[in-house]
Amino acid sequence: MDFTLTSDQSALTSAIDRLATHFEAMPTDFYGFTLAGTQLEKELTDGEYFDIAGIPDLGPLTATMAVERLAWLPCTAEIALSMLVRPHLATELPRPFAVIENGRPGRFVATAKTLLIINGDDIGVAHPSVDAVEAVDSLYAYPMGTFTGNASVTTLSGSDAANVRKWLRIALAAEISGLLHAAIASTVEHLSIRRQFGRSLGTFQALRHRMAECTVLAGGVRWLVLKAASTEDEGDAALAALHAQESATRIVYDLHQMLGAMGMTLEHPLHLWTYRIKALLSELGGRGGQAAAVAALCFNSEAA
Amino acid sequence: MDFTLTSDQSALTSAIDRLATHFEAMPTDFYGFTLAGTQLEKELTDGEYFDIAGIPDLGPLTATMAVERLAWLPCTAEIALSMLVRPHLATELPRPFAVIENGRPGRFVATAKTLLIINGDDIGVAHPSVDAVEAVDSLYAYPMGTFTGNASVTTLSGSDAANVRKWLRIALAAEISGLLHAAIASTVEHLSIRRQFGRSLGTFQALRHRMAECTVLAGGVRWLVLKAASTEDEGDAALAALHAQESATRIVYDLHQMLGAMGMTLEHPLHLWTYRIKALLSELGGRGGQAAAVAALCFNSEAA
Amino acid sequence: MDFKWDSEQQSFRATVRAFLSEHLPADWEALAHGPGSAAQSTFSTKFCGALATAGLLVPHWPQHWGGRDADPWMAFILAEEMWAAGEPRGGQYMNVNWIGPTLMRFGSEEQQARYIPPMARGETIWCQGFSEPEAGSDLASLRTRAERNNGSGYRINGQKIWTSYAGVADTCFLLARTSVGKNGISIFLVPMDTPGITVRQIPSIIGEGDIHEVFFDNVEVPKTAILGAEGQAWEIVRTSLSLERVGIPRFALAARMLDRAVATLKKSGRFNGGAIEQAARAKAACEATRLYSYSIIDQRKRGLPPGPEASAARFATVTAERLVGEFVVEQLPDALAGGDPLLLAHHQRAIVAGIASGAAEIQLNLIATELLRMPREPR
Amino acid sequence: MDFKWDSEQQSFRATVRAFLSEHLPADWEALAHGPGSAAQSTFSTKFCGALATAGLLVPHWPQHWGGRDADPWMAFILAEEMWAAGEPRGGQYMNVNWIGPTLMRFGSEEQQARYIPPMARGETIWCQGFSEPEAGSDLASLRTRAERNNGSGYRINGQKIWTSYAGVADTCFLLARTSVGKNGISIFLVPMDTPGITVRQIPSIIGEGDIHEVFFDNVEVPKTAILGAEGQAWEIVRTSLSLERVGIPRFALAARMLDRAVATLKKSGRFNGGAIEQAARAKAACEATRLYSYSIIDQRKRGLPPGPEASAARFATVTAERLVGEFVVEQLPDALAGGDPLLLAHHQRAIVAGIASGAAEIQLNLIATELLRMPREPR
Repeated sequence: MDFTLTSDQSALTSAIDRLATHFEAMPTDFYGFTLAGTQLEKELTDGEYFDIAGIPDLGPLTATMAVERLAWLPCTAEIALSMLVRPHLATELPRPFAVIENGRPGRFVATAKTLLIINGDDIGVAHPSVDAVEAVDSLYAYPMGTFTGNASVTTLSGSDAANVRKWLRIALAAEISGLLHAAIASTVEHLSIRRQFGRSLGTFQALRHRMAECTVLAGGVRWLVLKAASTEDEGDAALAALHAQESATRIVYDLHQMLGAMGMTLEHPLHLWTYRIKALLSELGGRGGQAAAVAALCFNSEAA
Repeated sequence: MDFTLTSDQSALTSAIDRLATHFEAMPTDFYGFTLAGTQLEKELTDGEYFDIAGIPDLGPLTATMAVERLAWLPCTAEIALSMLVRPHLATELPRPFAVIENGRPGRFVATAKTLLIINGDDIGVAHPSVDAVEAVDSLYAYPMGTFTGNASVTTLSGSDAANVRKWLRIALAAEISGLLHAAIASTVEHLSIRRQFGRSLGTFQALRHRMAECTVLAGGVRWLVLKAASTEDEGDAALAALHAQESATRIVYDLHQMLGAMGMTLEHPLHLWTYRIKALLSELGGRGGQAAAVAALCFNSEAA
Repeated sequence: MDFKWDSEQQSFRATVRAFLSEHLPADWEALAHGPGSAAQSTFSTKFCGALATAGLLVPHWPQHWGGRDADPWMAFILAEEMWAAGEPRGGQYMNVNWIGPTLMRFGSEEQQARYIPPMARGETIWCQGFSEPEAGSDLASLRTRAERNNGSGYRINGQKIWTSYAGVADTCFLLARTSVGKNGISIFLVPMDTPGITVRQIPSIIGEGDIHEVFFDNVEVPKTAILGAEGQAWEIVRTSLSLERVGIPRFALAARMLDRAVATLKKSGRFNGGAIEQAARAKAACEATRLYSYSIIDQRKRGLPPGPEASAARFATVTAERLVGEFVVEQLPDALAGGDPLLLAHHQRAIVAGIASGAAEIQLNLIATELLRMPREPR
Repeated sequence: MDFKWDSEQQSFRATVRAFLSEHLPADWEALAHGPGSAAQSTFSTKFCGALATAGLLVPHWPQHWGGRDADPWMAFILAEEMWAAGEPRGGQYMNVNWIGPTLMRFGSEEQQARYIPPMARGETIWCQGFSEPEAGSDLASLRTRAERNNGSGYRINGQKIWTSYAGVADTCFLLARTSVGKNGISIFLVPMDTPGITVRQIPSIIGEGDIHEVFFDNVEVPKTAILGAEGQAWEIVRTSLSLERVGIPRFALAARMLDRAVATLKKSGRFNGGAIEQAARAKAACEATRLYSYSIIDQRKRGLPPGPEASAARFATVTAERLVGEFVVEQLPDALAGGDPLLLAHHQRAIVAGIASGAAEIQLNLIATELLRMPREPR
């Protein structure tokens, strides 16, 4: 048990942090629902950051930290699946990736080169032609798309599917972890500045306690994500995804409640994180799906 | 839709209120887990209050209000089943009643003259001999007991069982409603008197908001209970029982949290209500059981 | 105590439903998304005209003003059905619920004659100029100023925010400061085409046209624009809030959307496991909220003033809408991605519920003080 | 960054487990119910003696005081295993965690020689005299007074409350006021058999012997009973709280009890539906809490002072214990009615978690201020 980073890990996370800080400093004159990170995508590609997980001295844990950090940004790109799931497929497949779960619209589907098609327990891989996918308008702050189903699908073996599902869970939890961090920070900033009844909102006990509770939940999500990425254990992945979806449901509501009317506007960025989180709450079977996996994988009858 | 009481209903609820007020005024020099209401039981019997539901001008709604009001008392007796379930059995059966659910210990079992035996979907009736039941020590503030199973059991028909189950749900929800009311009142009193950091605890915003949320939940439970007792609808009964168990789980935690160390003692009465509530949280299948019933009974596909 | 509807109430509800099924066009649910949009407002004005013709716009108003003195239950049944349909009256629900009745009580003869009849005919849209930047729901710190001008009127300067329907409204029910302190606030009835008023739409999650900033830059109004007396705003607003306190039956849409989501999930075999528990929990919250609201109508029907239970009903509404909203996001997420415009509209409106018209936290404080009688918080 | 145990850590854990399975009697779980009871304390003293002999009571203490300078991970592994077993060390966990180390740092030579060796041998039980009626966790309003008596000592008068283990303790770590203000509080090491001390057990849900009132009626102590300097209590307590801040690994018992409850439910075919979701949720909370706690040990190992994350770990612990407690009450209620004494003991201890040793609300305030850097609340 040792939570210090290796020098390689530190170097990489510092590089990601610098890249992210650069994007955070850019003025966003954006009042829509989905802020596409086209430039971010380009820089990550140019820097070969999508291949972090495959570098022996870095590995999936470092890639997970990168996914988490990049989710703080107001803009979004298909990062998590490419960094964390793509490396675990038998052959090198083209990115961007997207998931179609039981036929529902999915994130980044309209521009995906590789689709992971989930139907119940099966996972298949498809490479859709441009006319087999279509963008969909939505409230979610990701570009959403649908798949007409016109593409040949290669079904993965049971063990490959389990492995992909594990990394999908870690990718999901890492993304939620980063989004929660950014959403909380943005709300804290608002509460600390904004005044009501002659006091900063951040001095009101009820708001302070709620923010603190949100922070504790989000911190727990982050620890579970890092552990899952480190142990590469299926049960740990399910725990991380469950705690992420469970905590996020509550946190998103609380943050909007605390931000008040400002959080309803597209002028404040909160929705850029919370409406990404909302798109993630139902993925991989939602809380019920993760709970079933936890129940199957994580209870140790012998030690009881 | 009219929420005024008839004069008969008013007269009866006033009588119950007077009786209850008398018991509330009695000093309780009691520091144990379960405060048995022997005298209460006697006065209810003498006053023929257990038969309220059968009187045409009063009916089950008035009996439900009586159950709710009597649950405010620090002491407890087998009231809810006798007042609300007993009248709906085909023949007149001797009280006290108790329920044995899937073989687990139950409230008032050790002194029951009539047992309702729930096994999955079946409900049976038995009259145990004295040596077929036994008292069990527990943390719950009801006298708990087990049943050895040595008694002949008469299984109810499907429709009788459904009707009994409905009234069991209403009895459960009415009892929880009354217990919540008393537990909240007791906590409010404590918070209003007790001072910390030079202020009454009741002036702290975080505590005020939590108490208010508890009150809203408890008020909702009461309305659902009254409606179910009035419409005698199975779906309404399931909704009331679900909202009661769901709300109670949260309220009990919050109240103990707000009362602080005082709530850990047997010298403060809070536990007399909260540890009765805890015994009720798992009854009739718990939240999962009520939710399944709601799902089966309450969704109107046509109006959607 | 009786939880059933009598035959008159049942037949009134049937009338309202029949009206809705006749007058709501096939694309209504798509329009319902984006309250305050130009398209919805155009439709709402037409719809409210038809409601008025059918005697269903202001049945609870006095006969003198075009109503028929229907009792509070009728008004609430009407509101339940309208809200469950996605509120096709648009912003006009405010006229019907509280602006009209407030004018009847406090307006001058001239104001009543000018403003009430068009409301009763469903021709007019109002907006309420209450919230200001930095002030939130704290009326005492209101900054918009109305100063006596050289003539016999007032010159208004200031800024309002979060104003719903400002982009389509013809009149504003405006709070402005005429002198210092709590009793220095007055109400002005201001035509939105008065020179000096600028409206900026704030882009929002809730959809097109819902919230705005309204700027008042040397807006000149006559003395007759004031409602009641100078400085009477506090008293008038308290009364109108108590009229509004009955609240909007938001639970009616939440309950209907829950039913719809469950029906959709059932059709595709997705109603199982955690979805069942979540749906049942939301259902119980909706029905508890419904009864809370009925209890307030019952009090009103008996002539009792609205008590702190109204705050409880409001907070219960917030919870119910939240649970339905979360259920849809988790179990039927496709509804918000092109799947169902009315489920989308419900989601968007539920965001507002806990925040607008007396934030949830304010209701909680009122409950602690008025219902639980806990000591007040120090300021 | 590595989430695995190294071989030394694994073998240490195995040693502790082997010790436990050898030294815990068959009826231990029944004894675990009622911490502070005479029976449990008698057992704990015997058990701690055996731990000491095996070098497992104070391995993280300096060699000079009977330890072997084991690193923080070892101390925490030991604590995890002890707590998961129901804490057979009873009240002695306090000696090991913070009373001993505090005496090492602030005690006089005489005090150290008198009190530390018996602690290291597992022979002594302490209680902490902090809380007072009406003061709660608010040290500034402490009222117990220690006044100079005619000789060179002090005369103590006052009352403590919620004192754990007071009925079986031989020494009290007592806070008393020697003058006004925050710097007017001093610490006294007071033998519990000093004349004038009366202990009253408060009957509690937690079980026999857990909480007490302690009355000090003209209790005379010598000047040498003071720890550190007069008025130094604030500084010393801050240090000992930071030693204690690592916290008790309560999650270890919660996680084990959850596993046990699930195993019991599975055996009787009751692990399905809502039980699965509730168990999984509680499991995630337990494991998140475990990692929070590890992160604090990791900081300590690296010589960093305990930060606000310690408060987060504490609050996470409260939540985890709560979720496990609720799971058992709802899904395996028979456990609390004669079914399983250790599940009962866990339930009783979980009640205390959110309240004792820095109430949950105090942790939340610390998190808001120190971790989120939100402005402080006005007093």
